[in-house]
Amino acid sequence: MKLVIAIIQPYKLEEVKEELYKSEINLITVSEVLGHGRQMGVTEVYRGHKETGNLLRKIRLEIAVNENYVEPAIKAIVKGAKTGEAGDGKIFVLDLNECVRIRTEERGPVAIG
Amino acid sequence: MKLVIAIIQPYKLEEVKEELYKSEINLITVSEVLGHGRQMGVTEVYRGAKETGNLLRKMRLEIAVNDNYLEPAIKAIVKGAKTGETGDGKIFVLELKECVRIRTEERGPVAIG
Amino acid sequence: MINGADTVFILFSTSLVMLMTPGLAFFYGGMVRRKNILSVLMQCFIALCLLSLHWMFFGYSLSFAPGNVFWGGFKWAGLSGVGLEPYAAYSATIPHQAFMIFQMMFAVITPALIIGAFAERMRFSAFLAFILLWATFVYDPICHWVWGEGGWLKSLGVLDFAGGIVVHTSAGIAALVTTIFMGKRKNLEHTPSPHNLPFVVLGTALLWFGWFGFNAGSALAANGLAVNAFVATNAAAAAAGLSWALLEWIRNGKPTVFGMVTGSIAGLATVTPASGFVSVMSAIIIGVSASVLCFIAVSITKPKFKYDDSLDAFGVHGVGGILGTLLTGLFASKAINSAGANGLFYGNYKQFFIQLFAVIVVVIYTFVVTFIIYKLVDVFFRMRVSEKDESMGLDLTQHHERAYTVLE
Amino acid sequence: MVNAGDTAWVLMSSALVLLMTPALAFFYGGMVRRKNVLSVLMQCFIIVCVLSIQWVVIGYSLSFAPSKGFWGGLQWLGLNGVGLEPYADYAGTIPHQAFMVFQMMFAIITPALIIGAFAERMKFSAFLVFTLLWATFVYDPLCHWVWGMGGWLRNIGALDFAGGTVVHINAGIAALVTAIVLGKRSNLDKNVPTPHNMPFVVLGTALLWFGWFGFNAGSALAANGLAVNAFVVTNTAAAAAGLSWALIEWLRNGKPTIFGVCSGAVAGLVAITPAAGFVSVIPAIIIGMLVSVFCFIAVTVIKPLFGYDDSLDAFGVHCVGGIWGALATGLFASRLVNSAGADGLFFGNPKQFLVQLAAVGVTIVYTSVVTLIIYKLVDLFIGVRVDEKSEAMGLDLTQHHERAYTVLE
Repeated sequence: MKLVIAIIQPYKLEEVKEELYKSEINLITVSEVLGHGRQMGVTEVYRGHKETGNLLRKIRLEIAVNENYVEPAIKAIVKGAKTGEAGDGKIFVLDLNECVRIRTEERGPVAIG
Repeated sequence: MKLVIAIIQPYKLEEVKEELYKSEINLITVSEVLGHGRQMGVTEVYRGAKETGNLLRKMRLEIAVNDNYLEPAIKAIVKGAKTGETGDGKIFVLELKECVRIRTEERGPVAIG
Repeated sequence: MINGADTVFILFSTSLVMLMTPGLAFFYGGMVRRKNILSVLMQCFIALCLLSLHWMFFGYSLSFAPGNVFWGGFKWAGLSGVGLEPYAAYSATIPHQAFMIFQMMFAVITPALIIGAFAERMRFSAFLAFILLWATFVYDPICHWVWGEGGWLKSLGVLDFAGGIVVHTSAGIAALVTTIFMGKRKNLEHTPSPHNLPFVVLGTALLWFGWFGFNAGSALAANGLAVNAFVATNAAAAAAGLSWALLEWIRNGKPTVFGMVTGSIAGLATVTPASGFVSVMSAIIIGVSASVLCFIAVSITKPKFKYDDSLDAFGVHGVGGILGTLLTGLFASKAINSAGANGLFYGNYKQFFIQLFAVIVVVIYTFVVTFIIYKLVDVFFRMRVSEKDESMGLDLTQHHERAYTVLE
Repeated sequence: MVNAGDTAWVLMSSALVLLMTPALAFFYGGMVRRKNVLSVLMQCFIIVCVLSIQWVVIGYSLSFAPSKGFWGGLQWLGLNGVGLEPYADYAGTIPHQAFMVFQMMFAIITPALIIGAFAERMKFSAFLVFTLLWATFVYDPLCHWVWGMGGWLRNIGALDFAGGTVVHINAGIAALVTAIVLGKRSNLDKNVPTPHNMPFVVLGTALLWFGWFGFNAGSALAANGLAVNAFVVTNTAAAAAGLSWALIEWLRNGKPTIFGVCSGAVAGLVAITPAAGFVSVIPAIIIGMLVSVFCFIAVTVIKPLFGYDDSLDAFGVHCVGGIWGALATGLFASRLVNSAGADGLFFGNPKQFLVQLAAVGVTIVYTSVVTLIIYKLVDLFIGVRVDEKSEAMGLDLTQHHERAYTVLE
């Protein structure tokens, strides 16, 4: 089992979700985070003072998958989030040792999804 | 060392916290996330238009534990969060390679908790 | 004879007092947890809708029609006979309907004040039944006793300029009753902190703004008395806000914005019965004593007796209202309002005992009748939400909606 | 003769009505998604600025200068001749400029109401041009017909106390037209956005209700019994409508919502607007109770049925409520309340109902045609809708380069 963590542009969330559903990946967790980016983002202006914050608003996705779904998940995220510009985001893949479905207390691969 | 990530129902947070404290697990980090669920959640109604969003509000717990605390942590979360209905949530367990207590720069198992 | 300036003043004051109920909604709404804010806003708003209609159908008649000494009867039910001509016994220079609607806003905000006691745990249907019965059997009679033509406390010479007894004492005592019988909220070991303090400050600002209509408008004419009430109101609120901040500074090391706004509201509630009878210097003393006493009630008495007056409706309004009514008996002066009376400090000790008597009567009456209404509603509607609903929050369980979105 | 009491009331009322536009900003702003709240606040605020200027330069003259034509005359351009003496044909006891500034606030809030239809997807530059043209070619003529000296709807006896046709039907129809031609927001079929900050909606409603006392009672233009009547029925209708919306939801969906109560209260205020100075308390309760039924149907049945995306229900609440109010005035108006008015159908004068119907019909036809033309023109030269990426990123960031809330601190 793997835990896929992706940091993407906020406005791409809809498309990424769409792509994941198409690949039959349903178990996702979304949160709002600040991320350091190389890209400049949109300059914000406050009372005439220009602000190009280096911490930008991002969306963080966590997706737990069985091994055979890792590649489809990565493909789906890339397909939904890629624009080719700096700031499209990153995908990290971690080993997942255990997974528990709280309702039934089932464990392991069967508990995912 | 292990990193436990649990996604639970928001209104169960108090009880899960309670159970974790009973098991002497104190180091927890909580954040508000959106999660995809199989369950319908409470239908929200806006100006008469019913709304069953597919991303639902959840709480995400991160708990770093030494290996001997892993099972107690899982048990505590299950005990606090289980209702038997869909939407109770999931628990993920990841390998934790390193842990540093910033104050003392201690590393490894001693830095946890 | 209708006077244009007086009519303008009352219409504008009415608008201001109307705004106090939403002001209260934000004052209370900011204090509850995120999952319950809409339930508080909803309760305040529905009170505005429901009690407006209650007032026109029979509330105004029960309170102000010239009935017997205890209540006004149904002579003016459905506003029959309440027209655009002045009614001299109440106000000779404005249309009767203007007086009616000005009083309506008082009848709306009084039950809304009680919300602070049972916030975060009352069922919505029970709430509706409760406030409707409470307005009819507690507010309307007390209003008639103190302000209505022929009311027995009025005949006794009780002074209550803008509602220290009628509004704040009655609502505060009702708050105490409901909070005792409803019991504590779940999981109270960690007292929940206000989820949105800027809303509390916004609510306070709107309440302070609206209170000018509440107190100065109670002069029912644009005259010197209105100006006195206006100035006294502002003075007491300022003095009370400042002294609460000082109290905290001394006792807890830091003044808080939450404390300061609570103090201001306590000052406003306390000066309400006095504003048309006391001088500005007296108003400052009233403001300072309001903060001291309410501070004790909220931060010492409440934890000691362990009742869960969630948002301190009793601690601020009940205590403030009672204190203000008694202080009116001390500080009232005929030099300010010749239609009033002198208080203890101006050589008329009798006035103080009249005020004391009125407070005792109203406290007992409110306590008993609120208790009966509470039990009745509990039997038919069940007052408290289920445990699960309480931890999920009233917004979702009572109204199927949520105040804020998470991402978008 | 300038009367101090009357002048105080109209000035006070002008201030109250001014506050309604920011109130509307919060009412609408709370409903949109987080990424678009500033765009709505911005649109409301810039309207206050733009139309205040438009009104003193040309708008007031086009609307109120006596003339039998399409517009008012041009003799009051730049407030020429609009001084501090009363102008008896409009208001005999207050300075002419007080009347002018009171009316200005109506001219400001009317185009602001339309924002609800095109929220979350209109380009800011296009919005500015659209609003200015709309105020000049739709609001000003219509205002002249109904309220101006020599206006033809006024001459046939149409009753509109505080702006049912001029303000609400007018803005509501324009909202429907723009919502249809602008098309839906993207991704709407996948998830309907929920209000991002409901307390703001409540705050906006509270301030609207507060300001509406000036809107309706101020329209008596004097501090007299008529103003008190308008004040009382305004509050009554709002209360009745808020309550009845809650009841409808309770019956239909199992729970009453605060969003519903707020929508109902605003619908009640809209419906009582044309009637406020002509009906008494009991008709006000009926008008309020029923308006919630009509608007509820418009919002929850008709809108999904036809599939137009009136984002914040500007049409569903203001137009539907306004039409019901204008027609109800023809039913319930009574000379006992206002001797300068007329009796309605229920008081033995069926003709009044037909006159009201005619005024409503004319407004609907005129406004929809001209709004469509203006829209097409603006679309041709500037382009009304933002591109897809900007829409997904939100108008705050793409149109104004700022953001409403911070994430962490």
